[in-house]
Amino acid sequence: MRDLSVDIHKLHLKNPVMSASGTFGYGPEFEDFFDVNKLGGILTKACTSKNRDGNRYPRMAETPMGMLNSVGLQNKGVDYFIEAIYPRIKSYDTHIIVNVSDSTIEGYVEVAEKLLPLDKIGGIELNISCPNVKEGGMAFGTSCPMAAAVTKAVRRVYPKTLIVKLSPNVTSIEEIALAVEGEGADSVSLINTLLGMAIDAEKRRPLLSTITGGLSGPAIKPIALRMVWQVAKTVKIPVIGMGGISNATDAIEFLLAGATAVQVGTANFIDPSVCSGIIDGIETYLERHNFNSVTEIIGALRT
Amino acid sequence: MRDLSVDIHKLHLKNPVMSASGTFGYGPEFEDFFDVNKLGGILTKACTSKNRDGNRYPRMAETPMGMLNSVGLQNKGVDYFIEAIYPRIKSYDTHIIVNVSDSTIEGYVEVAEKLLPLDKIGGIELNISCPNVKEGGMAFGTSCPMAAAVTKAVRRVYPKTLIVKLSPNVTSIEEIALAVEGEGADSVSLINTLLGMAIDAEKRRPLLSTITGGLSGPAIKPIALRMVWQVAKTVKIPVIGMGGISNATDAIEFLLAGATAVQVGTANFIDPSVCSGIIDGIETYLERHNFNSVTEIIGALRT
Amino acid sequence: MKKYMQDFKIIQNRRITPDYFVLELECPEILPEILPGQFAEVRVDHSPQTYLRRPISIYDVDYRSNRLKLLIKKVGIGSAKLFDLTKGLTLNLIYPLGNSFSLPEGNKVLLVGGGVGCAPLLLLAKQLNSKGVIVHALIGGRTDRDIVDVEKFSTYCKSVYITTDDGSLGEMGMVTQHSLFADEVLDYSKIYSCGPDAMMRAIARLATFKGIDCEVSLENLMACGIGACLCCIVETSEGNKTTCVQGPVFNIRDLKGWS
Amino acid sequence: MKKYMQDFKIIQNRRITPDYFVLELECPEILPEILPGQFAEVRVDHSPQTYLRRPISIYDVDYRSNRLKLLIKKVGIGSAKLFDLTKGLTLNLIYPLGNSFSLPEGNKVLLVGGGVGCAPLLLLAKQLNSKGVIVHALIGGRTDRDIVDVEKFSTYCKSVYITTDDGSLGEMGMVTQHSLFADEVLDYSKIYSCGPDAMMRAIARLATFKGIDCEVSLENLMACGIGACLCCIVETSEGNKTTCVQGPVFNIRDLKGWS
Ligand SMILES: Cc1cc2nc3c(=O)[nH]c(=O)nc-3n(C[C@H](O)[C@H](O)[C@H](O)COP(=O)(O)OP(=O)(O)OC[C@H]3O[C@@H](n4cnc5c(N)ncnc54)[C@H](O)[C@@H]3O)c2cc1C
Ligand SMILES: Cc1cc2nc3c(=O)[nH]c(=O)nc-3n(C[C@H](O)[C@H](O)[C@H](O)COP(=O)(O)OP(=O)(O)OC[C@H]3O[C@@H](n4cnc5c(N)ncnc54)[C@H](O)[C@@H]3O)c2cc1C
Ligand SMILES: Cc1cc2nc3c(=O)[nH]c(=O)nc-3n(C[C@H](O)[C@H](O)[C@H](O)COP(=O)(O)O)c2cc1C
Ligand SMILES: Cc1cc2nc3c(=O)[nH]c(=O)nc-3n(C[C@H](O)[C@H](O)[C@H](O)COP(=O)(O)O)c2cc1C
Ligand code: FES
Ligand code: FES
Repeated sequence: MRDLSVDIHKLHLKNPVMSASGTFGYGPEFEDFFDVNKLGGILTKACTSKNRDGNRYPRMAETPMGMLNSVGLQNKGVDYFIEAIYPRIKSYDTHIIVNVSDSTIEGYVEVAEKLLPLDKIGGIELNISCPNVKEGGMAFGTSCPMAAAVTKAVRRVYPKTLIVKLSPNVTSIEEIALAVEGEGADSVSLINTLLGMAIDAEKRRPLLSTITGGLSGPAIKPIALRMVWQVAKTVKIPVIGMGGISNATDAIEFLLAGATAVQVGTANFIDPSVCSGIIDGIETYLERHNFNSVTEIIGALRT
Repeated sequence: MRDLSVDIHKLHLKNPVMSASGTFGYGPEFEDFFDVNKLGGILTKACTSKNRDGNRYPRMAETPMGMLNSVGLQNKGVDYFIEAIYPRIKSYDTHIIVNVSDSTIEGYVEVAEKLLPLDKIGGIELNISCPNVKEGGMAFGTSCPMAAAVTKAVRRVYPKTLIVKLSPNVTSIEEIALAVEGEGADSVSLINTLLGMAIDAEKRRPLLSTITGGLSGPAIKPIALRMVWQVAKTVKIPVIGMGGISNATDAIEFLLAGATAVQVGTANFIDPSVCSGIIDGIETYLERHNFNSVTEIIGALRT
Repeated sequence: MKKYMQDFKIIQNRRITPDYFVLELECPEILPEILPGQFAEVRVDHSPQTYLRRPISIYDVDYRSNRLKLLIKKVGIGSAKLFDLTKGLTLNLIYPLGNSFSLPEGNKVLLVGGGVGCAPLLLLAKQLNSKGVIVHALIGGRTDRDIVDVEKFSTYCKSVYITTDDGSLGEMGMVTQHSLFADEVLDYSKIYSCGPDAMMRAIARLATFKGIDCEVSLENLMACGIGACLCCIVETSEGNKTTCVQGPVFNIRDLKGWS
Repeated sequence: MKKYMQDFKIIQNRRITPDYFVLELECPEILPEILPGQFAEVRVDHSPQTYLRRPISIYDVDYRSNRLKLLIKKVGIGSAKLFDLTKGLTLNLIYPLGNSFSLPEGNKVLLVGGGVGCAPLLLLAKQLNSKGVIVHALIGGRTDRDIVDVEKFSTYCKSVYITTDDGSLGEMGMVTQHSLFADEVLDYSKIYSCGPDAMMRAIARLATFKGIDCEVSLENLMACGIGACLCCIVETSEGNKTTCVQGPVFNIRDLKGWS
């Protein structure tokens, strides 16, 4: 038995593998495939201040080793989350981190404040990087002042673990990371999806109702890995890495690049038990390479 | 016979398909596989003011449906190009566009001035987006003032067709496009490679000598297509699209998104005759959909 | 219902026409109960262009041999890869997914299938027939090559009507143009339909007009198939619903703009 | 030399050990001349993880039957896919690529191959033997399972020496530790080597020390194989050269840091 546990600020995770927001529902969807309590943590689907229908169908398109989505934060709002969803998942023996989104700073603050009293919710992930909403979303994550402002506002009301999820659609992700670290973020997670587009050449129409959408999956892994490496060198707070992780080797690459923990997104669609295999694979790797603890490989890339 | 010809400023291309810089040598490498005179144009490997060795081996890594490279502008310099390479290719019956790179504005200007007298070279493509060199390169392409400055300086000395090749590693590629258009660029081409990274988990080392490199191939197509669509809506000059194009359908998607012509890069490595098939495929598409000329489908996406 | 992810063994790939084929698959364990209308998410291996699984209805089930069948039409890269599969290989399925058709009030129903949309209707015909419901089937296709396995339907249906766009089999025209609809009053207590979107909408209009209860099985694009991604949604009177978990079967009265 | 891109038919996949196999391929047209040391860029289909082609040496050629052979070792995803190929399928090659070994001054030479690095040496042995050169071969591997097809080499070589790291076949140790190198003076006019980088460098040092001319065949990572990408470069006394066009065979005196 190797020690797989890692700490993201005050959250002690039993292992560094979490499910990514928007790709894992709230957990129950995956119970038939593995014991979700095995996870280091579960990131919920985005939670906003009000009910949101999301974008019109069609909302997804397949691309070479990846997919585009333009779901657009569909959820029933924070009150519904607290009333109807939280009771069903609060007994999980793993951390539940709520992914918080909105179009306005006030909205973010409102959601954070309402989530604060929930015992089981030890932290939130501020999604300032959703490319699929007209207002807010990615706009917060692509400008340093705006990223700083939303972080600051939420920090003021939210004393528990505050993770800020960064957008890759920027010239310098390090600068955004520094901006949110400067306003008191406890951790940054990256990357959200890359803005992309797909076209049906025969019909001469976009494949998504929103024309553009967010690209995820193995295709984006090299970009995600580069950004995690850049940000991990730059900030002092722990970095949570994601983007295309599909197996233990991928996850280990992110840890080596400097991520303290990882999230698995699109790969859950191809193999709903993939996270379980990734956790086991990391342990096997530690054994094979004679490491006692996963923390020994974090940032251990020899450059 | 449909009319496949398009115009990029003063260059009349017999069809919209060109080979991308750095993936096609100077043309002769592909003569065994198809008649390269069939191409709309050939973009040469980057040409710099002085000889450059490029980066150390290893310079490439395979990624899901793509590859990373960190060749880093290896070439023997503009004088060698003029003396040794130009004579071998100047009889081609297709446009030869030289991809011009350097670390300083003076360097760009020097190369442009030296290429100007060459009859066969009707235009140059300013590469302000190479992610694989320490100085200059991408730095010019990720800041509006620098992109504007290098364009302005070269424009002053270079009256023939001036294409500026944009970097995708930016928050707003439209702004950079507008900046270079404002300084008199005749066309913009996009995208260059996305900055990425790959790691050998077993050895705990980066796979590239330079740690990071440029991502190309089908994996990046959705991002490239989105950027071409954004830029084509924004500027008035013709847009040349590229990024992951591997067949006629891909090329047509870029044309529909607003590109006047396309370039094919990494796909040449998998099938050195791919450009020939793409040209034929575009013609078949025009026939099937009853278009007389390829210009009818440029920007014809129904949104 | 518990969902499973399992490697099935391919027992047979029966190619019916150049485009339609039936994969017969054997479960490595005891097959769980599968309801009419449910589907599987099929992993298409060895293909760089098919990263996501493909949703395919469960066409037939044999609990004694632990086998199930998929009826598939070659329409793109994924289905073409499946077409090439041969006996002895394995196929990974996540199943059984989705809801199922509900039982009718009365005891005479009509199933309307278009092309490969017939796939989920066979199990339904079987179930209804076993419950004593009189089942009629109307199958439409572009040509006779899109009308497959009619004998199977005949086993459980009192009559099988056929239309083809070109008249190469059955009546010429679209399903909604079939002469059976000419009758002023139709005594079906329910119509069940699966096929191209335009066809199902036409059937839905017809059912609404004739005042007949109607369920359709939607074929929305899916990424996960298990309710996790919210890509497959359809607008209903109660807001967006997932086609993969809350569907694929919907009563047209609940679908926005369908009745 | 003109290069071709062609679909070859797989005549046989001879699995020698659990890791080594020989693909025998038939050319659809008349096979062009292929020189010892040349290679092919092999397209690995049906795999999302192998976007690029794989460079593989041409192991043997039979012009009468228009067939060639590739000796391959399973080391990763691409070679594992090739391992699974069966008779009757096709394999797309771009070939013949690269330069070739040059003829020796004298008439006695030593070939040193490590593991699958033997692949390009068989054609060389054949060629030199046909020209009356006396060829000795020294083949090294980790275990006896890495020493394959020795009989083939015996056909064209006066003697075939073997070393294995674990002593399971031939002398125990690395190739450079073989007793033949114990002789103060070696009368080989040239050493040709292909194998792992470390092994070739050790052989290069030994050859330099003994004053023997030496050529090595490098296995640099390649993207295009035809001189277009400049990914496969090696530092030489005349600057960077491409391994795919200006190599893979280099004289060690031209390689920076090799002699
Ligand atoms: C619940 C459900 C049950 C289904 N049952 C069956 C079945 O039993 N048999 C069967 O053959 N097919 C069935 N389908 C449709 C099947 O999933 C698609 O035909 C298949 O995914 C196409 O994959 P492909 O890779 O061959 O096509 P692609 O190469 O992905 O696409 C080819 C063309 O088909 C279109 N297409 C792809 N998927 C769909 C879709 N879901 N609906 C409409 N058009 C689509 C694309 O837009 C494109 O024009 C079902 C779909 C759903 C959602
Ligand atoms: C000119 C030339 C001739 C060659 N001839 C042969 C031959 O005849 N038979 C044969 O079996 N192999 C030969 N190789 C090596 C062969 O190309 C690689 O083993 C193959 O590409 C590995 O592909 P893969 O997908 O199986 O491995 P991958 O999954 O891509 O990689 C598996 C492991 O092998 C390593 N690896 C991959 N490629 C190389 C390489 N070129 N050199 C060293 N390590 C590598 C990777 O770093 C990784 O650790 C030759 C290479 C060159 C350049
Ligand atoms: C269908 C889908 C829905 C998503 N929804 C959200 C979301 O609500 N909030 C969020 O922060 N990220 C969302 N994401 C982004 C993922 O959490 C993750 O950042 C991204 O997909 C990259 O990781 P991957 O390549 O492993 O999927 C979504 C991704 C997908 C594919
Ligand atoms: C090996 C390699 C070398 C390249 N060299 C250059 C270069 O010298 N100058 C340049 O502007 N772009 C260069 N590029 C970028 C391509 O021209 C192209 O912009 C990019 O690869 C995206 O297109 P693709 O996906 O079709 O390859 C290079 C790309 C590759 C793969
Ligand atoms: S396909 Fe993912 S929710 Fe339905
Ligand atoms: S592999 Fe491209 S130049 Fe050698």
